[in-house]
Amino acid sequence: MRGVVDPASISTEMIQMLAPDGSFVGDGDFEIDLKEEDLRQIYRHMVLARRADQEGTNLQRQGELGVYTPLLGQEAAQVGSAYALSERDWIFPSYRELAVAMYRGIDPSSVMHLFRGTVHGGDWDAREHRFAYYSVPIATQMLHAVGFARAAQIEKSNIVAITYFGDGATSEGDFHEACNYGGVWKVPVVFFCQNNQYAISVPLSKQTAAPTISAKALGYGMPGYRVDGNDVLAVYAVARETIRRAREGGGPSLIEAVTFRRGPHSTADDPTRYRTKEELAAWEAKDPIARFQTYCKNEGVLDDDFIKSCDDEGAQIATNIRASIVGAGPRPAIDLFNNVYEEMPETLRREYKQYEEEQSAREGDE
Amino acid sequence: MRGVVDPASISTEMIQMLAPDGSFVGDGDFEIDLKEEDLRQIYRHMVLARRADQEGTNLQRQGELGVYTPLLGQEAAQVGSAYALSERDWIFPSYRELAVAMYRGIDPSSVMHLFRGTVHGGDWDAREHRFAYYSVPIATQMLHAVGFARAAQIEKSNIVAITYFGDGATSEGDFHEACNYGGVWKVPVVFFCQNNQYAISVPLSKQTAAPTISAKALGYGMPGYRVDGNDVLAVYAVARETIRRAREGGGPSLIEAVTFRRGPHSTADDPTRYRTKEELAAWEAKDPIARFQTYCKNEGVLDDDFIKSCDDEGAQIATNIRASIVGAGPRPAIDLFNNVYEEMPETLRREYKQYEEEQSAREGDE
Amino acid sequence: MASITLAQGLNEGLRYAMTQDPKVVCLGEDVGKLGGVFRITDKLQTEFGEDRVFDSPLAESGIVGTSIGMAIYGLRPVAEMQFDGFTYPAFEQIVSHAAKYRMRSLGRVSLPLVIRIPYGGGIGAVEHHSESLEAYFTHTAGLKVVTPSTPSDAFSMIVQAINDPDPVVFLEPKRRYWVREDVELPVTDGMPFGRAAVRREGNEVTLISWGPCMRTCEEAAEEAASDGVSVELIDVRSLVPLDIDTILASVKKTGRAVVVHEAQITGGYGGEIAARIMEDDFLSLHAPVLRVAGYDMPYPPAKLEDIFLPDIDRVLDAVDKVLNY
Amino acid sequence: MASITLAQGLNEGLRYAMTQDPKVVCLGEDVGKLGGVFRITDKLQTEFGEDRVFDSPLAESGIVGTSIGMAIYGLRPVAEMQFDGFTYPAFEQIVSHAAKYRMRSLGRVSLPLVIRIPYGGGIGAVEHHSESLEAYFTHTAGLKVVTPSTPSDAFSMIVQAINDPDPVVFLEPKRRYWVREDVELPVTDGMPFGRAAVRREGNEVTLISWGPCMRTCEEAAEEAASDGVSVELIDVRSLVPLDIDTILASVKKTGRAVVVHEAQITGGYGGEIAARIMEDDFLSLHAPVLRVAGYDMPYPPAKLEDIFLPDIDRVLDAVDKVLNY
Ligand SMILES: Cc1ncc(C[n+]2csc(CCOP(=O)(O)OP(=O)(O)O)c2C)c(N)n1
Ligand SMILES: Cc1ncc(C[n+]2csc(CCOP(=O)(O)OP(=O)(O)O)c2C)c(N)n1
Ligand SMILES: [Mg+2]
Ligand SMILES: [Mg+2]
Repeated sequence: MRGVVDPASISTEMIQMLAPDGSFVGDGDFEIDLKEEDLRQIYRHMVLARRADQEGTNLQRQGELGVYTPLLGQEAAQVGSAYALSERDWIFPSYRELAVAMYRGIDPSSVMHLFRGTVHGGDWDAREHRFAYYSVPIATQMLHAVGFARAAQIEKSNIVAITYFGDGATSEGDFHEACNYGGVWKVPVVFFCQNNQYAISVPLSKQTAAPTISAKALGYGMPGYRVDGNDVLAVYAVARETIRRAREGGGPSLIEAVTFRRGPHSTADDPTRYRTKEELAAWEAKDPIARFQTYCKNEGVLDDDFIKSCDDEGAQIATNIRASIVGAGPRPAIDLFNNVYEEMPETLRREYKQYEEEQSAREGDE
Repeated sequence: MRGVVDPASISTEMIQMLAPDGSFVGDGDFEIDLKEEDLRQIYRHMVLARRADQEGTNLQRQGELGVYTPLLGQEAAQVGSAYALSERDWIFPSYRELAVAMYRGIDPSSVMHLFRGTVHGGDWDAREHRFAYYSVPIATQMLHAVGFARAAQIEKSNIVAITYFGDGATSEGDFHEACNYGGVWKVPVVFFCQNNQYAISVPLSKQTAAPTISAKALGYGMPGYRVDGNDVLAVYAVARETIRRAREGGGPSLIEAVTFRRGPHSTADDPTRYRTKEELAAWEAKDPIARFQTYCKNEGVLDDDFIKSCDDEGAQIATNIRASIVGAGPRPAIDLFNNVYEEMPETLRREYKQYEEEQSAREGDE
Repeated sequence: MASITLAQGLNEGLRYAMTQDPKVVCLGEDVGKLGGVFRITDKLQTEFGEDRVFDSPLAESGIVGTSIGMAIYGLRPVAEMQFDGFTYPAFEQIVSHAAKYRMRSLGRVSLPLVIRIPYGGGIGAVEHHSESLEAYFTHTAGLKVVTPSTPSDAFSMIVQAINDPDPVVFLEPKRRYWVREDVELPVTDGMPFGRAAVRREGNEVTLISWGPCMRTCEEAAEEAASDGVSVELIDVRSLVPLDIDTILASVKKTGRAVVVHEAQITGGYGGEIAARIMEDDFLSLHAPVLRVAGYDMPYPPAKLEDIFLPDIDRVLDAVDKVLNY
Repeated sequence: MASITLAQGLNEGLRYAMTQDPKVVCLGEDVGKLGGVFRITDKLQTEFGEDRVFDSPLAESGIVGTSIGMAIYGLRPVAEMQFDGFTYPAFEQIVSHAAKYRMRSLGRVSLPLVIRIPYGGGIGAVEHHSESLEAYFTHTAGLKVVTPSTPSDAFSMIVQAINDPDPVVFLEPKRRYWVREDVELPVTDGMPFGRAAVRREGNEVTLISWGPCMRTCEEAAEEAASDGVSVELIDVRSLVPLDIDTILASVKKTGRAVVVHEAQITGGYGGEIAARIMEDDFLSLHAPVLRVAGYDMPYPPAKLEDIFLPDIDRVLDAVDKVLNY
């Protein structure tokens, strides 16, 4: 019909290269340029992330973390996309991107410290790792990514920004403003949605009536990609294309990686209240690591030694996290007072003095 | 390409029935069910609105209004859509919908009083006219319309809500949240965008990279219509279809009425800073009233007597507005104190007492 | 008589109000099937159906904005913000519309709307989950701002908030969700808004607080008593409208006052109360009204929240100071 | 030496800062070709190009949110909110990120970001164009909040704000945009943030105000003088950090203080200043610190704004009251 757009006309097909059973199906529109060593590294990063993530849940169950937000099931979406970035590119995460953080060389304990409550944004140097601080207010980090990319564009720096967010995040005004700004300014940014089917208890069908999340890209004048988020090859291929286009001045893209959050929303959540065992089982059958392992084995890229070395490395990482977290006390209070402004204003200085006096008084009392 | 959506694939065609020269071109997808008397009433409402609008500008130039936001050029978009509503339907306007207000029987002076600064939202009874108060914070009213429609749905009342907003409004987070809520809840609401090409000085090309505003509908799972907003028949036809569908439980729609704001953004604005004479002239040639007048005359629906009677009625309305506005003083201060809460709290009561004492003291001084 | 928690008081209050009035609806993120992350709407969707209790998409401006539309229609929406720190996206709808609609309609349309916000710290949460945001709303004319500190007040105040013709920001002190009280439900003799509660009588110092800090103040008052200092403890409950009379009557008696709240001290509501006491009864004051409050910094990480939150020692310190001024 | 308006002072200050530092960029609605609705960015786009001065889409959370991203990159963005009342959509980005980023990064990343807001009433505007929103920001730790009242301060303070390592909410009193002063540009000896200006010396009453109300206070002080009352007038300028020392020094001398602001009285920044004075120097006070401020109602329609805004009579009334307490 002239002048009318109809959501029913949007296809819900996904880009996929590996079937859930690990067989290679390929996608004629995308090439894979990965060497054997790349495949092994991708496998390794997924395995390490899964192990570190498990340790987060363990530590929370043991009372060492206040809360933890597991990524179980989303390893391919995270590692596949991160692997397509160049070192100088920047990452603006939400609060579930442990695999991406680790890929960028961030010690997973620095992430866990956030959940323990010793720090807020995360205990890493954002500039060193080009990985911004975790962002809990949903979708807010997307605007930071766009502003960062606008700055990169102004400074002609060749840097791309990628931002991670969930399916629920697509409902927030900030998602919209970020995509719209990105489109108008045509900045080098990739919007990477991990559609893990739920926002806490709310399923996607109650989050949006859009035929797909990727279709939202049309409203911002950018291409939208819907990819099997449990297929690390497909995710990588799509991310690589969008990052390259962004770097070449072609503007932003929106990627919807279709995946599933197999754990609870956070350790405080009880998913049995809102989803079925069957649903979970169906997604377990699509496990991103098992699938990729099968593929790599079939391709002769992975042997048992390497698999074991990854598992061992994972165990070591878990041990390290545990060593860093268990019993870790608070940081010194002065850090709080020092980090409100570059220079402590008079009023705060007085408050600090008062705090110190009270502390000494207490110690005197004891 | 499998799994990829491309904005370049979106057509920018418009639904149109009347060419700018007034000749009937029609659109096979839409029927017109208007009787001759309807055509005359539509013409009349457009003429009256234009005259009242002109009076707004005049009064502002004479210092009687603080500011005024003219609708010149947007008469067809407003009257065409309003004419498709039933009496019980509700309207959630922005601040430029004088034609819609008048169509709903609101005395245009009640609107002008807002611009004079004697009242805030407008001096009418929203429940009587089913026309909510003017809303200046961009896009905020869209959420009210959606909430209202959700209530209508809960109460099974058969009422539809329509909300008006501009092209600039589509950038706000509230636009997005409203469309998304509307889609998910599948409520009886019509989102009516008057794309008048500018948001103050910012042209559409700097507002969004979307191929059309109507394409944004896809991201919310609703149909989007792009219609010639200066063609009152086409606007009416599209509005009628979307309102009917909403009433029947088919959910929301987004309409983009392509038009032009021929006056300044407001009387405080200087459009010569950002747009050309040629651009303005091109749109004057597409005038919605002249076009419709030609069509109606050709159809034998309008004669000179009726045209004159409309002009006379317009002149009378202008006189009435002037009589109501010129020199009108403030409303009594007690109205302010009374309208913060249903019952004046103690603190405010004291403030009022203090205010009164000061007033008497002043009067004593004089 | 049953022993219920403050959270249950709210849940029962919602149930009661929804039973009484079919126009009451509840919405927000996860309020339906899940019953809210704090389970305040637990089982309400099952009992009242999806048209009375429903999930919203993840967008707070949307929650408040659509609630305003529902209220214009004639419903009485009860909107939940999932946490204090996630109220900010709704700020424009709250400040520019909810608070102003009555004024902008010349009193023709009022918005009987409740915005429920679990608020404050002390539960070891991650960032943005511990904000004490009352001052943003107490400064916004057109809103009522209330906060219960006991299970029975929780019940009666949520019912009252729902019945109120004006928009009410209903702050739920989350670290008190699990305190218990023996309550006979329904509580129908709850005090009207604008009435503080004197939780403990005394005649040497007036201690003024609300919601989250009431426990600390009770303990401080007790400890003071054991040191022979007689503290009168006021639970403000209704921040706006403020029951200044109860406060002034107490200060007239004691001549000394300390206000305690979690929010950052600068610009906090404690300053307002202190200024009001001074303006209204300067001559009764034997000492300055002091404030014990959060420091002027973002709410700290959980492991450090104890240094930020007013504790018994800090409260007693201030009590000492005004006594020995 | 040229006679310039406060608006020109800002425009020249922006030009100066942009010339000095290529990292400074300006963005906001209509700031480019149009030069902003108040022309504060007039001609800057022509002079510095579209990569230094650019329009944003119509979305305030977007303006602040992307500015934060630019600041993380290393630019120094100056973001314009078109009017006070349209800052609210950006509230979350301001409160949850701009104010907290330094803390959440453990001091590793600071955000040198200026949020310019034309603010306050008195210009006969329609609704939402006259909001005095300083209290929302003064209560938000991590932000600096400043407001100039003279053309020379406008110049030096905007330059300072841009050079400041922390996020600054820069409130431009729009009814003073057109006041004139003879100024030698550039003003390089502007006082640092956190320093109030004593605009008039006196020894009987301290009058404290800032930005929008300074004119009213100057006139009131003058009128008081002609009645033989000696008023000391303080222009706070920097609300956060607050120059409490200058205020206390004055009150020590006068023993009396009146704070004047446009914002609604309840929860306004006047309460903070009053409470601070009382806490810090109770014994010097001969009378309560009084506040003259807007009533507790939404800002009224233009034709009634005069009754809302503090005027000379109300200020003098308060001065009388503290004098004759
Ligand atoms: C502005 C805001 N509102 C609400 C929340 C509370 N909350 C935390 S996570 C979450 C769900 C997010 O879902 P989604 O975006 O799909 O990401 P996922 O957790 O599934 O990775 C909600 C509602 C928040 N963090 N921020
Ligand atoms: C939230 C908000 N931001 C900014 C403004 C200032 N403003 C008033 S109208 C306008 C442009 C609106 O453009 P558009 O939506 O296209 O509607 P039009 O005026 O063209 O009818 C702007 C920026 C506002 N009213 N509200
Ligand atoms: Mg999700
Ligand atoms: Mg427009």
